[in-house]
Amino acid sequence: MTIPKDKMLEMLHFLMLSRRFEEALTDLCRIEGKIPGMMILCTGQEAVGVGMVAALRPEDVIITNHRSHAHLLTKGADPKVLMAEIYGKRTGCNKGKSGTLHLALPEIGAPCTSTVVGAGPPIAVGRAFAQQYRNEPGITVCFVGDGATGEGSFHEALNLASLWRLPVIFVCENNRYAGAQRQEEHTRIENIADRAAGYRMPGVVVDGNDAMSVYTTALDARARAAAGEGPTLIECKTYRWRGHGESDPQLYQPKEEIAAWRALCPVARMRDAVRARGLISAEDLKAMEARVETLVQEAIRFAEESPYPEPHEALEDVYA
Amino acid sequence: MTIPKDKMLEMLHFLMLSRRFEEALTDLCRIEGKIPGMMILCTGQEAVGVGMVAALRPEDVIITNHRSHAHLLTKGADPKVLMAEIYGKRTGCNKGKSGTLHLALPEIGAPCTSTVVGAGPPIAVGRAFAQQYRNEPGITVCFVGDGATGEGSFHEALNLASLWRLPVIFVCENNRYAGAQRQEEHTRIENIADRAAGYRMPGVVVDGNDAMSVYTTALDARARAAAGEGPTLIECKTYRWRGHGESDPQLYQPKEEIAAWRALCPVARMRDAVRARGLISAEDLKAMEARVETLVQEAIRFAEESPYPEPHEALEDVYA
Amino acid sequence: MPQLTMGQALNQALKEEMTRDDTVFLAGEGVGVSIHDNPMLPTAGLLKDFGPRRVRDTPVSEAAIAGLAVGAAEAGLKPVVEIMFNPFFTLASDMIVNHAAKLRYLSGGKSTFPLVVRIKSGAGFGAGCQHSHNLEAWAAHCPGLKVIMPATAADAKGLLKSAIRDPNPVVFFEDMMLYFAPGPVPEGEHLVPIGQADVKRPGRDVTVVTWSRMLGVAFKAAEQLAGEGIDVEILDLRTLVPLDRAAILASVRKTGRLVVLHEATRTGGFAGEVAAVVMEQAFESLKAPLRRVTGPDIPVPASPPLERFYIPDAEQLVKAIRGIL
Amino acid sequence: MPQLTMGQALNQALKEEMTRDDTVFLAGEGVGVSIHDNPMLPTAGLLKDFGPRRVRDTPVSEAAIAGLAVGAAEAGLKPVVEIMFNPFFTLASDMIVNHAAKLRYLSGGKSTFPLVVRIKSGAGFGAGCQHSHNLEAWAAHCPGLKVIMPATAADAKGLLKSAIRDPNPVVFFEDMMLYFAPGPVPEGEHLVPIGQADVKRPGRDVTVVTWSRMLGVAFKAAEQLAGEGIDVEILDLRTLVPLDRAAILASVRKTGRLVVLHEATRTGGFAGEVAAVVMEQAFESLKAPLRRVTGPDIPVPASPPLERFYIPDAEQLVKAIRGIL
Ligand SMILES: Cc1ncc(C[n+]2csc(CCOP(=O)(O)OP(=O)(O)O)c2C)c(N)n1
Ligand SMILES: Cc1ncc(C[n+]2csc(CCOP(=O)(O)OP(=O)(O)O)c2C)c(N)n1
Ligand SMILES: [Mg+2]
Ligand SMILES: [Mg+2]
Repeated sequence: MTIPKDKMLEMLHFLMLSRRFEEALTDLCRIEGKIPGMMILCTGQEAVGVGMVAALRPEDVIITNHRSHAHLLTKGADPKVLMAEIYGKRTGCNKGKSGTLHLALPEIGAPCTSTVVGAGPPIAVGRAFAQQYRNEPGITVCFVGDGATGEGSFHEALNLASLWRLPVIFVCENNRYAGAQRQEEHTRIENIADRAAGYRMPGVVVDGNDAMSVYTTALDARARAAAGEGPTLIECKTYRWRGHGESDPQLYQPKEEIAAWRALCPVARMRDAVRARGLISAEDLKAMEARVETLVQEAIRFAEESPYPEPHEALEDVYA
Repeated sequence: MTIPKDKMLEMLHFLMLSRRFEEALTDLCRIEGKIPGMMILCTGQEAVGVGMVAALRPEDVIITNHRSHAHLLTKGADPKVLMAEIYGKRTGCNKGKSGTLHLALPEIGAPCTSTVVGAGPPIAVGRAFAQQYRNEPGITVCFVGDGATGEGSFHEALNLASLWRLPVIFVCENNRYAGAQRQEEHTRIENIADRAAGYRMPGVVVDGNDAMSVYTTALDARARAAAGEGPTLIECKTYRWRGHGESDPQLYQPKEEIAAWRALCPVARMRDAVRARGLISAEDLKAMEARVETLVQEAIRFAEESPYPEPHEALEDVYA
Repeated sequence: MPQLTMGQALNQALKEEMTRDDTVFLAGEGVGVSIHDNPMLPTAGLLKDFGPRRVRDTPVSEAAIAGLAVGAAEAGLKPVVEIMFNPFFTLASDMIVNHAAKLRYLSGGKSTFPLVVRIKSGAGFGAGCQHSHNLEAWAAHCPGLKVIMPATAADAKGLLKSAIRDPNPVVFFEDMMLYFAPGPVPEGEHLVPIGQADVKRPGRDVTVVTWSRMLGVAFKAAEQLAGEGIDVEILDLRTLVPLDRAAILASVRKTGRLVVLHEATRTGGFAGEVAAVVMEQAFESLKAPLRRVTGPDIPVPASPPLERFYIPDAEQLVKAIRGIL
Repeated sequence: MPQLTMGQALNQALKEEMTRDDTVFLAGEGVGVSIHDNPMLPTAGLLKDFGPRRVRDTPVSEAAIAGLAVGAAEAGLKPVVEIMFNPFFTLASDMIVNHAAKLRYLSGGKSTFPLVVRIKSGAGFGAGCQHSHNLEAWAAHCPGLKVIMPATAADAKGLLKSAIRDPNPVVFFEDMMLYFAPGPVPEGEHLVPIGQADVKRPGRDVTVVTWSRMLGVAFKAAEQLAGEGIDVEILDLRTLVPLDRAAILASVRKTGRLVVLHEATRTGGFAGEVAAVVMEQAFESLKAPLRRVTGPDIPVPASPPLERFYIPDAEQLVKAIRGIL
């Protein structure tokens, strides 16, 4: 399948945006007191979120996890409100209550980011159930890590989703590590996608550093889901360039392994593909880069200039 | 493989004992106030427990569930202390604290009967871990129903057991129902054993009404476990003749289905096999039946004549 | 007024709300096809009435059941899910406590989670501690949840209807022994507001604060003591969160004496919260020490005499009351 | 006496007990190979010292981790397992509450479950409510469990060693902010008995009952008030179950005034238990109403000013104490 030019450029944009957004975060969180809490980045794995979400429609919903930036940006999150939330500012998408770990943007179909590993799938089942119940055209996509597939909730959710043929796609972003545990230290199977058979669900393995492959695979799964044929488990093989979080010195990740995967950069790969197909001029590419840079800088400025919430605002929003 | 005569007779004995023990319970729990709580029977599925446990050694451990009578009797439980516990008497194996649902007999290697569906597997993992840790010759067997395989704990336990190559056998006693839900109403897969592949574990399907097949399959799995080759998932296809519990009017179980499975009676099947192979005379069979009857009647008498615990004994045994 | 058991009253509430609002659906293990054939049970007959779209039997997967509710509620449906026995709240607790209760807050108030988790509770049927373990105090210690535990058939109906209409996650504990206890139940639109305690028996001498099945024990003790001229006020909390502090304080200010009665085990039970509220805000009115009458700090045992020993009874309550008069 | 942080003290306790007893093993997510390279953390270096037989990294599977402990403990091993953050207690709670706590009882006293579940707790690191949610009150409301929550490095060491040697399941809450707080720690065989509270500061005028990280807040307030001639007694519970009622009562009988201070949210928090015990048994000694200083009834927010607002501080405590003098 040939991916239309617009889609290719859209994906390139979001790959670059995610990358730059996170590079900025890497720098910012080195500055004492600037960014509270943990800083968990998807640098190197952006093609999974970008390719997946690029295949979705506005009515589709994503349920994401602690490594959410590429997912959310591609779904249409305003970098400003994301950045402000990450800063803990009142103008953040959640008024400073969630921070970077639970960014929630129901307005763009990203209502739930849970940092409880494995919690996404049951919630995604509920979200997809609502779509089926009301006969809505949308579907739900749930992102989990490789480690998350060890949680019982993953299993319960896949079983139920398959049983009820819910319009949901489970995307396993296999970056080879769950915390400091390598995949072979948390499970004996090689392909997480093989678990799908245990639920009579299709399981697909895809190159998670190739946004185009992810995109076309996602389109197929989306079509199945929307047609009432039920869920799909897509495993995207990728790699976490950085530590689990920014405070992780990565002592357990072999240097050569990191280097090998850096050579497979998903952003460069897309850029090269776009260039090779002549979809963008060198000039336009520059302009795109500049646009991305502006977005990131504006986001930072917005976050910097925004006020913190007043302490007593902590008491709001518990009950409706 | 030819099963030795002694083993055949042993299995026949336990099949008959389990059946008669439970037939007595069926009658007893019709008498108002005699047996407290729920009455959950394995009538019709005895070959699973009997065949499986007959393949074990004294040092092996079983972790069972709410449908435990055949498992425990075959492992060597004294029918008297079981019956007394079911009655809620002080002389019961757990002083009346557990009742029929949580019969615990660590002295025969049956330390834990959990009635929380799916709770057995993680505990079995721990028990098997201890065997591996101390380099003991024993292995652990964990019984679960088909419905239990829908619980997240089942998944977590199988993953961990396989990862650490623990000496454990997971036995799925697939009686086609989880409560009132038929198998196809709780999962889309046909063979629960197929889930084993999701953990890189062998999965085997066996005729659960044939104690001999269960026995030989169990021997193989036991050998693997004991040799350090890791866990096996064995699915035994069988059927629950009675309701989920004795108060269940079985409205959702088609009458023809029950009749068809009754025709496959595991006790009769073994009796016929033993007779056909000339392993027992008609007279000796009669004597065996009489022995079983005596055991059951003695158990009932013991339970009837035993005192209830004193109320304040409820306060004992919380802390060590 | 018609007499219904609490199970029938709950059934009526479900039926009425499902009829009123197509977004209400039920899910749980056996909420449709059941191993019971008993019209007294809350979900009896609903599959027949509303069909399999609205009444969903599930696999034995408590985390998925609760997660289903969380996700569907965010989407604007009104899930009413069932946890078969209170101890299995544990298995659903991540979804309820870390998600249903917190996701609204984490969204900065953008999302709501209008779901109800019905939890079958209570001891008394001989099944032991893996089926009987009252954990309402756990739910009450979790901001973001509302917690209801009714004692009468009418309150059960009125509160369940309110719970289903509430925009917040509600944990609704139902005592299974009460399913078979009859009482007058108003027909049709009967709503009991969440967060209002109810003086079930006005009295002068001592306040008994209680909820759920223990209300019957309180009445029994009160009747006995009435014969001796002791006038017991019984306050049925009905809702633990939000707690009707005003009602508790008003009663204690009147009587000057407080006994808290609950079936759950003592240490860390919700009686402590009631005690603390009174000690903070009605200290000067107190004429005597607090008494708690609760289950002892043991798992619920199976054998009948042991289980009876576990469950608080009128005799204990009478003794406790006498001790502070 | 050597100065160690609480993290180092816990590390020493683990090391000593593992050296002493081959049946002690550790399991959990990252207890061996970790994303942290910080010698202040309790499990730092233990994989190197004891090897992969004794120090077991696990998949992200809290139920399996806790189940592993239950099964291994029954077999006579002494598992020390870790739950990475307190909110994930939910995921392990069926194994801990329905099994570790109950199986001994269900066996009629035949089996023991000598296991320790270490749970990393507390707010203050900006990660929000899915990482910070103190649930010690849940564990305390579960007969069969012992519940420990130390405040100092020395107590942490002495109590963890006692917990590992205890034949019962122990839930051991560790405040992560305290991992980096230093204090004098006795070398070698230092055992603190489970179930003994500790008067950390004797005083005359008011009793502050507290535990874990809030001890520091109590000291700060006490120092400030000392300047005004107000003499605060600080009682560090250390163990919630079994609760040292005698120590609480002795202190309140002396001072006549009680403030309970904890970081967990207010409603249903363990302060209620302390209040109830005092109101039951030291009623006549009380000269003033109870005050509770606790986290408010909200999830822990992420943003720094909001999180600071959540965590109780000395100012609030001072105000509460002044209010009852
Ligand atoms: C239930 C739960 N357990 C543990 C953690 C701590 N934790 C956060 S991320 C993580 C590793 C998850 O690995 P994976 O699912 O592969 O996602 P990745 O971080 O690699 O994207 C762990 C253990 C958590 N957040 N939730
Ligand atoms: C966690 C949990 N959920 C629900 C129940 C109620 N329950 C008891 S047995 C059962 C069905 C289990 O089905 P299966 O595993 O197939 O075992 P079977 O009863 O058929 O032997 C259910 C739902 C329970 N005991 N534990
Ligand atoms: Mg990963
Ligand atoms: Mg079954």
